[in-house]
This record gives sequence, C-alpha cells and structure tokens, in this order.
Amino acid sequence: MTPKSRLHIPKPSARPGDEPDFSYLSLSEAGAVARPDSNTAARKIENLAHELVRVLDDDGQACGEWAPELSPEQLLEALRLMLLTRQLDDRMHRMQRQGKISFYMQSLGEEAISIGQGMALRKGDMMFPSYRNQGLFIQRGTSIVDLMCQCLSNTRDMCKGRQMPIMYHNKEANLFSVSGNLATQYPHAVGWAMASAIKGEDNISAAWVGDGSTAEADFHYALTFAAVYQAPVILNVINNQWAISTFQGFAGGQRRPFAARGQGLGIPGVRVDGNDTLAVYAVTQWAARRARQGGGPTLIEHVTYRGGPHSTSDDPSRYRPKDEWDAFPLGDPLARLKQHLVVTGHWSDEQHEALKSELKDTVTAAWKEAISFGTMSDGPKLDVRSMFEDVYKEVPERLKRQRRQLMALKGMSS
Amino acid sequence: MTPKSRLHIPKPSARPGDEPDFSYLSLSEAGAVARPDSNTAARKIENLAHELVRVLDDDGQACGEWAPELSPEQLLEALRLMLLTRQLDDRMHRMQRQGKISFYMQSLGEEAISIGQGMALRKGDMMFPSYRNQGLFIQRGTSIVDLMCQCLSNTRDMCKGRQMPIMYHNKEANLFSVSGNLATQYPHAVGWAMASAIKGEDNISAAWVGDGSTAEADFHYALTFAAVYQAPVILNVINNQWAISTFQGFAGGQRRPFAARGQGLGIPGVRVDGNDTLAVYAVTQWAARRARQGGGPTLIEHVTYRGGPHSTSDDPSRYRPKDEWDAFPLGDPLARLKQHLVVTGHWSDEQHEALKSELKDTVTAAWKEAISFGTMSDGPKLDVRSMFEDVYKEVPERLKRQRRQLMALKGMSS
Amino acid sequence: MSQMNMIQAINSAMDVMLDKDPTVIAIGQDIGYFGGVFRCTDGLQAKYGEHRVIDAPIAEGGIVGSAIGIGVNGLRPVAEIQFADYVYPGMDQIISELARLRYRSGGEFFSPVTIRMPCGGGIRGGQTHSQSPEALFTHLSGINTVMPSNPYDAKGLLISAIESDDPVIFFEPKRIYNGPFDGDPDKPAAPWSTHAGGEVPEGYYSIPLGKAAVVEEGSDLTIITYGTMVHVAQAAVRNAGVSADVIDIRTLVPLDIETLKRSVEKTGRCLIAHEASKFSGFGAELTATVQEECFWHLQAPIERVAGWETPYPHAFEWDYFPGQDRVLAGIRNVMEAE
Amino acid sequence: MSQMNMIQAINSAMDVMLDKDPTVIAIGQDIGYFGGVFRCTDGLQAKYGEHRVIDAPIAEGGIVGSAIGIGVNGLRPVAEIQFADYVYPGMDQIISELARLRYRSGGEFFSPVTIRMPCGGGIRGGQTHSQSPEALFTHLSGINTVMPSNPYDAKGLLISAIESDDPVIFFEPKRIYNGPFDGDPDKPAAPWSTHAGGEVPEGYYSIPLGKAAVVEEGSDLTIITYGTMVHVAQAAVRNAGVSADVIDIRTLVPLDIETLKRSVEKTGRCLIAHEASKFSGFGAELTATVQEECFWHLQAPIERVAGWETPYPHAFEWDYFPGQDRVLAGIRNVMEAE
Ligand SMILES: Cc1ncc(C[n+]2csc(CCOP(=O)(O)OP(=O)(O)O)c2C)c(N)n1
Ligand SMILES: Cc1ncc(C[n+]2csc(CCOP(=O)(O)OP(=O)(O)O)c2C)c(N)n1
Ligand SMILES: [Mg+2]
Ligand SMILES: [Mg+2]
Repeated sequence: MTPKSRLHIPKPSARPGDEPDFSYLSLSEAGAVARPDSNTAARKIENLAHELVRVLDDDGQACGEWAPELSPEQLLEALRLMLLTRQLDDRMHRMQRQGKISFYMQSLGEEAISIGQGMALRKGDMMFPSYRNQGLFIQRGTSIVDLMCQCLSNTRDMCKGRQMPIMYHNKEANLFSVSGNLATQYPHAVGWAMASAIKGEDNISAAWVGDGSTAEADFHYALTFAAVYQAPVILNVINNQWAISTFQGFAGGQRRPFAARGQGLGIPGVRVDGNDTLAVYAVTQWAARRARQGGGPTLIEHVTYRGGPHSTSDDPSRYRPKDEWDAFPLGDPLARLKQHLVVTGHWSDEQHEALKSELKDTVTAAWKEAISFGTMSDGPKLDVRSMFEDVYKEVPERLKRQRRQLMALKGMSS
Repeated sequence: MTPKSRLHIPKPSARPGDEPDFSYLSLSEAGAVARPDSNTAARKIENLAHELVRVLDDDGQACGEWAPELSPEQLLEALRLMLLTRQLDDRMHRMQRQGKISFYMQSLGEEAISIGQGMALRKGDMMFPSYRNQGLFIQRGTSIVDLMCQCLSNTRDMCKGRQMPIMYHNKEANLFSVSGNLATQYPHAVGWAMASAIKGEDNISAAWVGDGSTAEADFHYALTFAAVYQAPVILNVINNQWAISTFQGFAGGQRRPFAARGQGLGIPGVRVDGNDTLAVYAVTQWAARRARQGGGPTLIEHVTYRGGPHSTSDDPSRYRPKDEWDAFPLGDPLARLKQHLVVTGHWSDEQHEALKSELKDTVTAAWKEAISFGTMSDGPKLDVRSMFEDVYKEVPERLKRQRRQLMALKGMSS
Repeated sequence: MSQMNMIQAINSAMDVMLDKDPTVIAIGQDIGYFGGVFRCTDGLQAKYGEHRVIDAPIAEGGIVGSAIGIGVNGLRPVAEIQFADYVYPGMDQIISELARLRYRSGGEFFSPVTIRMPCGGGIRGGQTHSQSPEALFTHLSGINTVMPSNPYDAKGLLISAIESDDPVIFFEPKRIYNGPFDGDPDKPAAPWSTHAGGEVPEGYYSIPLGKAAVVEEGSDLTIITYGTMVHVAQAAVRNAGVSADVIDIRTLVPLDIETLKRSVEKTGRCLIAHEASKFSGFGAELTATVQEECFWHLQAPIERVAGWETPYPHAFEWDYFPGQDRVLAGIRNVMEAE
Repeated sequence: MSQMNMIQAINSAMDVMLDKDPTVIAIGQDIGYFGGVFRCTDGLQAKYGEHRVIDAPIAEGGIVGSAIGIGVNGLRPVAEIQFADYVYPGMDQIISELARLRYRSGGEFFSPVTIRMPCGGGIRGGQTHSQSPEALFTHLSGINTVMPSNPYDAKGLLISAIESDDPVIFFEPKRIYNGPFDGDPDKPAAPWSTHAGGEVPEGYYSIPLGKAAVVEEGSDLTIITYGTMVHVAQAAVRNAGVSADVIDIRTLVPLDIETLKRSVEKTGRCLIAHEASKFSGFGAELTATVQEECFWHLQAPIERVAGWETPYPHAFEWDYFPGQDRVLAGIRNVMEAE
C-alpha cells in the first residue's frame, strides 16, 4: 500500500546525523517590522503574524519602533531572573538525574518569554502558565525554595504532594495551577478575562501553550470565545520547534506561522523573536494595552527553540540532531540580553560571572533549605491524612471513613 | 455588575419587530471574482475567502470566469432535484405537524448547496452530510420512499428505527450516516480522505456543517488534520445566518467570513453565494479538482439563509423578524435557477408549474407507499427484537438474554 | 407557594439566585434572548441583562472551560448543556480540570461551576436527545451529581448546587419537565399541579445535597431510584398493591447511604431502577453499596431494573427503558426469590 | 517462543498485524519516527513506512475521529492515546460516534478501530499519568474493553482486538510494562522472564475477547481482578497462605460471567480488586453481577478493594492504590464475615 500513498507526511528539516537546517524559518531583520498603534484594526496588521518582531540585532543593539523603554535596572533584573531560571533548571534537572525528584522539565532557551512577558504585565493580571513557564513564577516572586518544595512533594509543597514536579501555582501572585493536560488552561484564561470584563475591571489574563498543543480542542474553544466576546486576553504560543519527538509541522507549522491561527476569527497575531527579551516585552506590552483598551485578544507566537530534552524522561538524540540548538538562528536569549547590556555599557563579563556564581550559591542554599522540609527518602513527610482533603471543600463522610481505614492499616491514629 | 460590563455581546442586526437588515453581509457582483487555477498556492488566493463567488446576476444570466459548463439538461435536472427536495421538505414538515412523524428539519432556502455540490462530485467520492443535506441523498438517487420510511421509523427504515427522522445514510451511494452530534462528521471525512490518499486512490471526501457548528472541537481537529496531511477533502460550512436562535456572530461571524477559518493553517477558503446553484457547482468542482490533484483541502463557505424554523420543535418568530428571508439579498435558490433557465430560453412558468404539480404527485405517491410500510400508529411494525442487533457485529449473550426477557414480558416468542 | 412545573421551578431557582447574588451568571446555547430550548431561562436575560445571562457558541468544552475561568475570577457560573447527550465534548474540562482543580492546587483554587443539563428519554428524541449518562460522572472524585424528580426538589437542589463551592452536575429529567410520568406512554401526561412536588415557594429555599427522600413508605421491599423512574416506580407499587419504601436518592454523589441502609435493613429486599443501561450504570454502585452495607439483612438478590444495553433506540424507546411492567417483574423477582 | 516484556509483546502484536494485513495502520502521538514514549511501536515505522505508522498531531479527538473515517474507508486503524489520562478530549468521538456507528446505521457502517492506551499508576506520574478510567468505557454499549496482565495475554488479546470488526479500548497497565509488580514499591521490579506470561510466541496467535483466566486456583474465596492488581492479588494470596481462585478477567466487556459464577459458587466468598476509585468503579458492576448470579451461594458480603475516592495523588500513590496489605485486609474481612 505504501508505494502509492499520496498522503502528505510532514518531515523535519533534519534528523540525527543530519546537518541542522533552519532555512524553513522565515526571519525579519531586527527593527524591520513597523509598530502599529495598539488599537489598530486587526485586518490592517495581518503582516505581524507573518513577519518577526525583533529588537536586538546581531550586535546586541536595540533597534526599530518596537524597542521598549526599559531602564538598565529593569534589563539587569530581567537578566538576573533569566539566569536564575536557568540555574534552577540546571540544578533540578541534575537532581532528577540523581533520583532526588521524580521528574523535571527545563525551560532552557525559552527564558526570555516568561521573564519578558512577566515584566510587561501588571500584578492584577492573571496568568495561566504551561509547564514550561517556571520563569513566570520566578518573575512574580515565588521563592525558589517554594518551587523546589513542590518538586520534592515535601511538607512545604504548595500542592500538598498532589501533583508531579513543576505543576506549580501561586494564588497570591495570580498564577494559576499548572495542569498536565495540554491546553486546558487556554479557555480558563478566556473565561477569567470574560469575568474581568463583566465586572468592569481592567485586569487582563494571559495563557501559554506549546506549538504542539495548538492542535487540541481547547485552543480552538479559547480562540472562538475570545473572538466572540472580545475577551481581554493574551494567548501565547511558544513555538519551540518540537513537541516531544514531533516537530512543529505536525501541528500545521509547515503551512503558516502559529501567529496566524486566529486570523480567520479576526484575532490579531504577532510573531515575535522569543529569544529577544526586549521584543517579547514590547509585543506583550502592546497586546496588554490593546486588551485593556477594549481591543480584545491577541495571539502571540514566540519563535524559540527547546534547548533541552522534552523532560527528564526524554532522549532527544533519538529524533533530532544533537547540535540543532547551536545552529538555531535566534541564538540563546540569555547570551543575547547579556550582549545587549554589555555593548550598551551596563554589564561586563566579570559581572556576569559573578552574578552566575552568586545565583548558583542562591540555588544551592535554596536546595539545602528545601530538602530540610523533606525529600522523597528522608526528613519530614507530608501527613498521609492530607490525601483525603481538598477533594471537596469539606471532607465528606465517605472520605473520612476511607482515611480511617488507611490509618488503621498503617497502624496510625486517624 | 451589568452597568459597567465591558464584555462584547454579539447582537444580530434585527430582532422580531425590527426591519430585517443584511447590510452586514459583504457581497460581490456576479462575475466579479476572478477564477484562479485550481492548483494556485493557497496564499495567492486568500481573497477568495473574503469576496463572494457569484455566477448568476440579478437578471438570471450566468457571468464571469466561474460560470460552469453545464448543459441545459443538467441544469433542468438540478432544478427538478431542488424542487423535489423542497416538495419533500414541505410534505414532511406538514406530516410532523399532523403528528405522523416525530420530528423534521427542512432545508428550505439551502437546496442549491446539496444539489449543486452533489452534481459536482463523483460517485466514488464519499459524503459526510449534516442533518440539513437531504438534497445530497436525493441527488445521489436515494428514493423518496426510503427517506420517508426513515422518518417513519417503519419496517423499511434504513436505520431500523434506531435514529430520529432525517438521520439518513446510504451506503451504496457513499453517503455516511448523519449524526445528531454537531460536527462529528468533520474528522471522519478527513480520516476517510487520508485513507483514500494512503491507498493511492483519487476519490475525495466532503463534509458539511452549519455556521454555529464551527465552534465545536471537531471543526478544529478536522482542519488541523486536513492541513497537516493535506487530505483530499472539501470542508463545507453552510452559513445560513442562524444556529437555532443565535445568529452567526456567536460563532465568530462578526469578525471574519467562515471561509477564512482555515487561513491560519494554509487551507484555502472560498466564499460562495450558496443560493446560486451555478456558483456552488463551479466552486465545488474547482475544490474537487484541487484535492484530486494533490492540492489538499479546501474550505467552502456557502452564504445562504435558513428559510424555515430550525426544526419542527422551533419557533423562529421568537428571535428573528418574520420577513427576514424575504429581505435576504441572495434570494431564493430555486427561483434564481428557474429564472436563469427561463431567461436562457430553456424553461417557462408553465413548465415550472407542471413540474411542481408532477413532483407534488410524486411525493404524495411516495408518502402513500411509505406509510404502507408502517407509521407510528398503524400498519406493519419493526420487529422489536431488532433493537438488540447491530450493537456489535454478533449479538452477544447478554443482549440475547435481555431480548428474551423483553419478549417474555411482552408475551412474545423470542 | 405557587403551582410550578419543573421548567418553571428551575427558572425560578435561577431567578432567585441571579437576584440574590450578583456574582451568579448563566451561560449556554440559546439560553439568553431565546430563553433556552426548554425555556428554563425564559425571561432571565430581559431581567438581568445579556452580560449575566449569556448566549454561548456551540462548543460544550468551551462553555465548561470558560465557566471554570469565570469561576476562578470570583463569579459563580451556571452553565447549561443543551442536552446531556452533548456533554461529551466538555468531558475533558469536567474530568481533568473542574473536578480536580481544588485538589491539585492544594485547596487554593476552586471554581464553583454548576452544569445543568436535561437528560433521559421518552420524548421521541432518539439517541442524541435521550441519554442518561449520569453514571459516568459519579465515578469522578471532586464533583457532585444531582437529579431531582419534581419541581420542589429541582428548585431547592439547584439553589444548593449554585451556592455550593464544589462543582455540581445537575441533571434534569426532561420527560418530567411538564408533569410526572408513570411509565405509560399512552396515558396523557399528568400536570404537576396534581402532584405535591408541584407546590413550590416563590422565593429562596434550599434542599441540602446528599439527602435522599423516602417518597413512599412500606414494608415488603425497598425501591431505590431517581429522576423519572421515581414516578414509574411509585405507580408500579401502587398498581401492584405491594408495600414498599420508594427512595428517591435525589443526589447520586454524595449518596445518602444511611437512608438506604435504614430501609433495606427493615425490608430485607431491594430493587434498583434507572433508565440508563444496566451494565456499569449507577445501579451497579447502588447494588454494591447496599450489599456491602446490608448483606446480612438481604433475603433476596438485589434486582436491577434498567435500560437495555444498546444505544438509545428511537423507535423502541418505550420498550427500551423500563416501564411499570419491568418494575413489576422486578418486584416479583425480589419478592419471590428464595 | 521468546522472552518478551509487555512492551515487546505489544510491539510484536502490532508487527505481526501490520505484516499480515496490509489494511492495518497505526496512528498516534510520537509513535512513528520515535517509536512511542514507551517504545511500543519502536522500529515499526522504519519497517512499514511512515504512511502506515503515522505520527499524529496532539489532538486526541482528532486521532479518534480521523481513525473512524479511516476505518470507514476500509483500513483498520490502531490508534494510540499517549496516556489514558489524555483520552477525554476523544470521549465524544468514542461515545457518540465510534460506539454507535454500527447501530445507528442499521448495521451498514462500522469502523474497526482499536484504541490502545497505557493506564494505571505506580510510576510516579502524578494525576495526569496514572489514571485508571476503564469503568467509564464499560458503560458504553457498542465497544469492548480489554486490559491484559502479562505479555502473552497482551499480544494475543491485542491481535484479537485489531482483528475485531467491533471497536476495542485496549488498556495497557504501564506499571507492569517491564515486569510483574507485587504491590511492594520497595522491592526491585521482577523481570517478565521470571513469569510464565513472559514466554511469548513470535508469530501470530490470538486470545479471544471475553474469556477470563483463572490464574490461581483455590477453595476459600474468589478474587476477581485485572491488570496490575492480578499480580498484587496473587502475591497477597501466596504470602497469606489462603487458598483462593484468582481470576484475571482480561476483558471487562464482554465479561466472562460464567467463569466468575463457577468460581464463586464453589468458594462462596468473593473479593474484587482494582486500582481505580471504588465509587462507580468497575468493581461496582462486578459486585452487582456476582451478587445477582451467585446470591444464594454467598457466605459473606462481596468485598471491594480499590483506590480511594480522591484524584490520583502524586506523593501518596503507594498509599492510594491497593497494595498487598489492603488486599489482605479485604481477604480477612471476607473470610471472617459472619
Ligand atoms: C491532552 C494531552 N495529550 C498528550 C499529552 C502528552 N504530552 C505532554 S507534553 C507533549 C508535547 C507538547 O508539545 P508542545 O505543546 O509543543 O510544548 P513543549 O513541550 O514543546 O513546551 C505531549 C504530547 C498531554 N500532556 N496532554
Ligand atoms: C454537540 C451538540 N451540541 C448542541 C446540539 C444542539 N443543536 C442542534 S442543531 C444546533 C444549531 C446548529 O446550528 P448550525 O451549525 O448553524 O446549523 P443549522 O441548524 O443552521 O443548519 C444546536 C445547538 C447538538 N446537536 N450537538
Ligand atoms: Mg513545543
Ligand atoms: Mg446555521
């Protein structure tokens, strides 16, 4: 049957052993894309979904209309948070390898998105992150210890041991609970934004999914509801080229940029260099202003690359060239922001190395503190009785009975 | 809370008591839209999703590049089938009103779509109709008696009494089983087309949904799979302006034409005058050729109007002006095709009246024949034992036992 | 007090709650301007505005998913699924998100969504307007499941559901929207005015979730049922002249085991009836629960009277779901078993 | 004969069927070039081509929906859902379409889709990689549901599922992909080579759907179970020194009632065990069935040993689903009841 098949099977540009090939990525020069007013009608700015908003050029200079007004202090803070994210990821990835936690997912190479977007949103804005947005938690001030404790399912785990590592939340900081089911947070964000509009508030919401997840139903539901009710929401697609082993062509990326997905519903799309912190910030600020002004949703595609394996359970050398990230034309977001700060005279290699080792120490100290609240094998343990709580607001009789049964079996008091 | 709400609530242009207002519909002149080659790249023909392909002008003349090569005989056959569809609908609607069948849905005002598209497809092409595509069944030669027997759930019902009226199928004629769950047939059509491509055959498939149904997940799944695998499928949206009581704005129609829904995935969209049999035929033929040549899917939006109530359970006077259809700028598809045949000298009012009364007789005779196979109250009845068949290929022991139980209760032999 | 049918009682519950609590909003297909295909929200948009009684796209997963987000932002959404048969596109949001949000966030997030949907057969609606999928929801931890059998209960239970901070799936047996139905399709439907449950207070009241009602008292056996089948069972009992406890469980989750236990310990015989297919239907859990709790009191096997294990068939619906004859045959089995 | 673990056995079943029947195709996320996240399709795309072992978008409803269409067009699709926890976006296509197509079309259309999915806990996967949703599928008329407990059965049953013209939901308990698991998380996993079920013929063979296996014979009680819990139950029985029939039902639908009946009539006592939550879990149906069929033989209430009624908790999974201790406590209850 195969020989005559006429089915189109998407193929990535390179497989293990091949030369990396990103010629399929259409790029714009930094500064080349015009910045329309944030209340421009969607149909007048369809180009934004196809071009690529970039601010930092190859020399690390900010250029063009999208260059945001960010002070050196703000940029240094962004750099610090991105570095911290990377240090945390590195540490936790290694901790999983050593069997200290059960699972981990790095955001290696994608740090600019969470940090840049976090900085562009207001405290009252609600975020619906995916599992690769740890930077949002860091940017909104969640302590590293708290994040680690969640990964350890220990006595200070905000999830009380109920979720796998990285499924954080932070109620006070307006960060929604991360779900392992892809894209489900998208309609939540739209609903949240609808409620904000109903209440007449000007808080907006934002949600994130990966390129692969755009194929899910919830992506469509969210776009439809956002368009119909003109919900004040920013819908982000992080196109890191891969969804586990399948490249973005299996979600339709061979045909059109993900930023264009909402055009059939009149949702403006902006395609942005996701490794350019300044561009990410600028585009987010633009979309946030649009939403707050009553201009409805914006879909932002962040073009980036998943620098690490999908998760600690994955081995990408089976399906993509080992050196693909090195060849990625948009580089490393951290290196690019650093370069910008260096060339503008606000930073130096020495300072950078010092910051790195400072943050490494921070992370090491945090880990020590975190494990003092318990690890998988040692130290204080979550009380098993808590397993029966929070299923409902009150623990129902049935669950109390089941708790007693378990306690009796374990020879513990209930 | 309401006073300050900033939520956008779509509003139809007219409610009961208001003047009908179709100024929101963007129309093109007949013949105005250029006809690109059917293998033109999708990005070059995005205009087709926004303009309106029309062939018949106000005088009933066919004009422009889209005018198809159809002989007078073919056009007369189309007219006959459309008239037959309308006569059948009228009869069955009345039969429901008289309590002879439990439910019915007319396709009043939408007849050109099923008949025109049916004529443009090949026998080997598979159709996945919605519940308002009775014309496809008629065009493919399903006997009126068979359709009526389905509505009667009688001894000759192709569904063996298992489905509500109008949920037809015709295996031999390549017409899939109609489902009451909206849009589920869309991914089926794509899967069928994928299999056709895998087998190296050049049969294509086609599916139909309403404007309201485009909000369902299956619409998105189908478009995504069709785009990714370039499945040879024609995906039709029948935009009849209403989904029960909600106008097409609640599916996002206020923002962009439904034909544009696939543009973010690179699926070409064509917006066609759904009340213009010639235009519908031409566009379908174009999309079918494209699919057969390996050009992948096309999304066709048929702009039309639901002339009757949603179903026999509905009362549209509660939510839309009674005379809205009269004001619909694209008129009545039957009248328009008739006019074309009259002005081109192939038809006359007298012939038309004669045909009408002939078809009325045909339908009356068919109804007589159909009820001879049983009605809800009289005549032969389906054997209740058949209720337990076709759940699985073989009737399992459990169901045999349940059948025996029922038979014993009814004092019948099993 | 007013005479209300079930539609009016549901409408009244919505009205009371929209009035009482400004955070309550309603969302669903055709519920706004039109007032719902069964008119359960008739007049409410006119009264409370289109920003609180909101017409929705035809996207059940989007309705549930956005309702979750609306609830997280401090409002209290009542979502309508037009028919229970159409809830499945919303299953992932219900199972993976709505039911688990509180648990997975360590109790910090929740969304107090109520999902209303008409269910059940007997209206010639065929397989896509007649299903009884309640069992599927009862297996999910984190949501409650309710199905009233009369206007009074419908209003009181719906108000409790809306007020609850836990999500509730609220099934409305559409066969009895307009009046109780005793299982005989040939008899004209009795109006609710002939039934005590048709007397409904106009204002606010609530019935707690998790309390069954003993609607008929007797000594020979216990009949456990809910929804439309309550009336069929009552009629069967009356016509057969047996003396039975007929228990309307009203809420499937949480289940009022005490009431079931008290009755079966008294009667020693038990019949369970529902419209849905038997295999893995909610009757399975009811049977398992009763045999666990009352084994030593049982004098006969627990009998399940349920829909046959086929998809819902249009032409044969009266033969498909149990009428009085099947309940009676079941009663005979339970009474004669030895 | 070869030594195979369950992954290899499933891979072998796919291989045999792809080879034997040119209409068989596979579709699922990451199953093609990569060979599946659990490697159940490893090497198959290289062998049969990317037009027969097809990587899919992340869209479970699209996978099931397109598979239905593929099946209607004469091919025989085997769809993989990456984890059973992700099947819910495909529920509508499974319930409303796949299960009902043959029935609603008067027997004229059908689609022979097999849907494979890893299920169950014990791999530290948290609530989105550990669920046991099998009960939900057993309530649907028109599909069959299978869950093997060892490589030999997995291959033979999967081949039957693929060959069947009825749709099959095929659950693969991932905890035992690499070896039987006796419920003790602290013990190193035993390899399948130590188990009789690890001996698997390389070529074609099939095991009919609907036949339970008595994996342990005894006289004191009957334990009815499936999947991972078969091994936990066997270990519990051995360690406790009780004499029990341990029945691995293997297919939940159709259920082999005769084998259950024969055993419970012999032993008079019955325990049912599964990982899923108890309330409305498949144990409810098993309990109801056994009490209906064997009431007069029962000397004690049927005991259900199951997961607690909470969402699947990451940290406490070993306390959540039943280990040997809970099976033993259940056995004691059943044996001592009077
Ligand atoms: C509903 C659902 N289906 C499948 C999965 C398994 N899964 C987890 S992550 C993943 C890939 C997601 O890729 P993408 O959306 O591109 O995000 P990325 O991992 O690249 O950030 C898959 C298939 C899941 N978690 N949920
Ligand atoms: C999944 C699902 N949700 C809701 C319904 C109820 N329903 C039946 S028809 C209809 C309106 C459909 O409108 P549209 O798609 O525009 O088709 P039209 O009736 O106008 O042809 C609705 C909401 C359904 N049948 N299936
Ligand atoms: Mg990705
Ligand atoms: Mg419509």
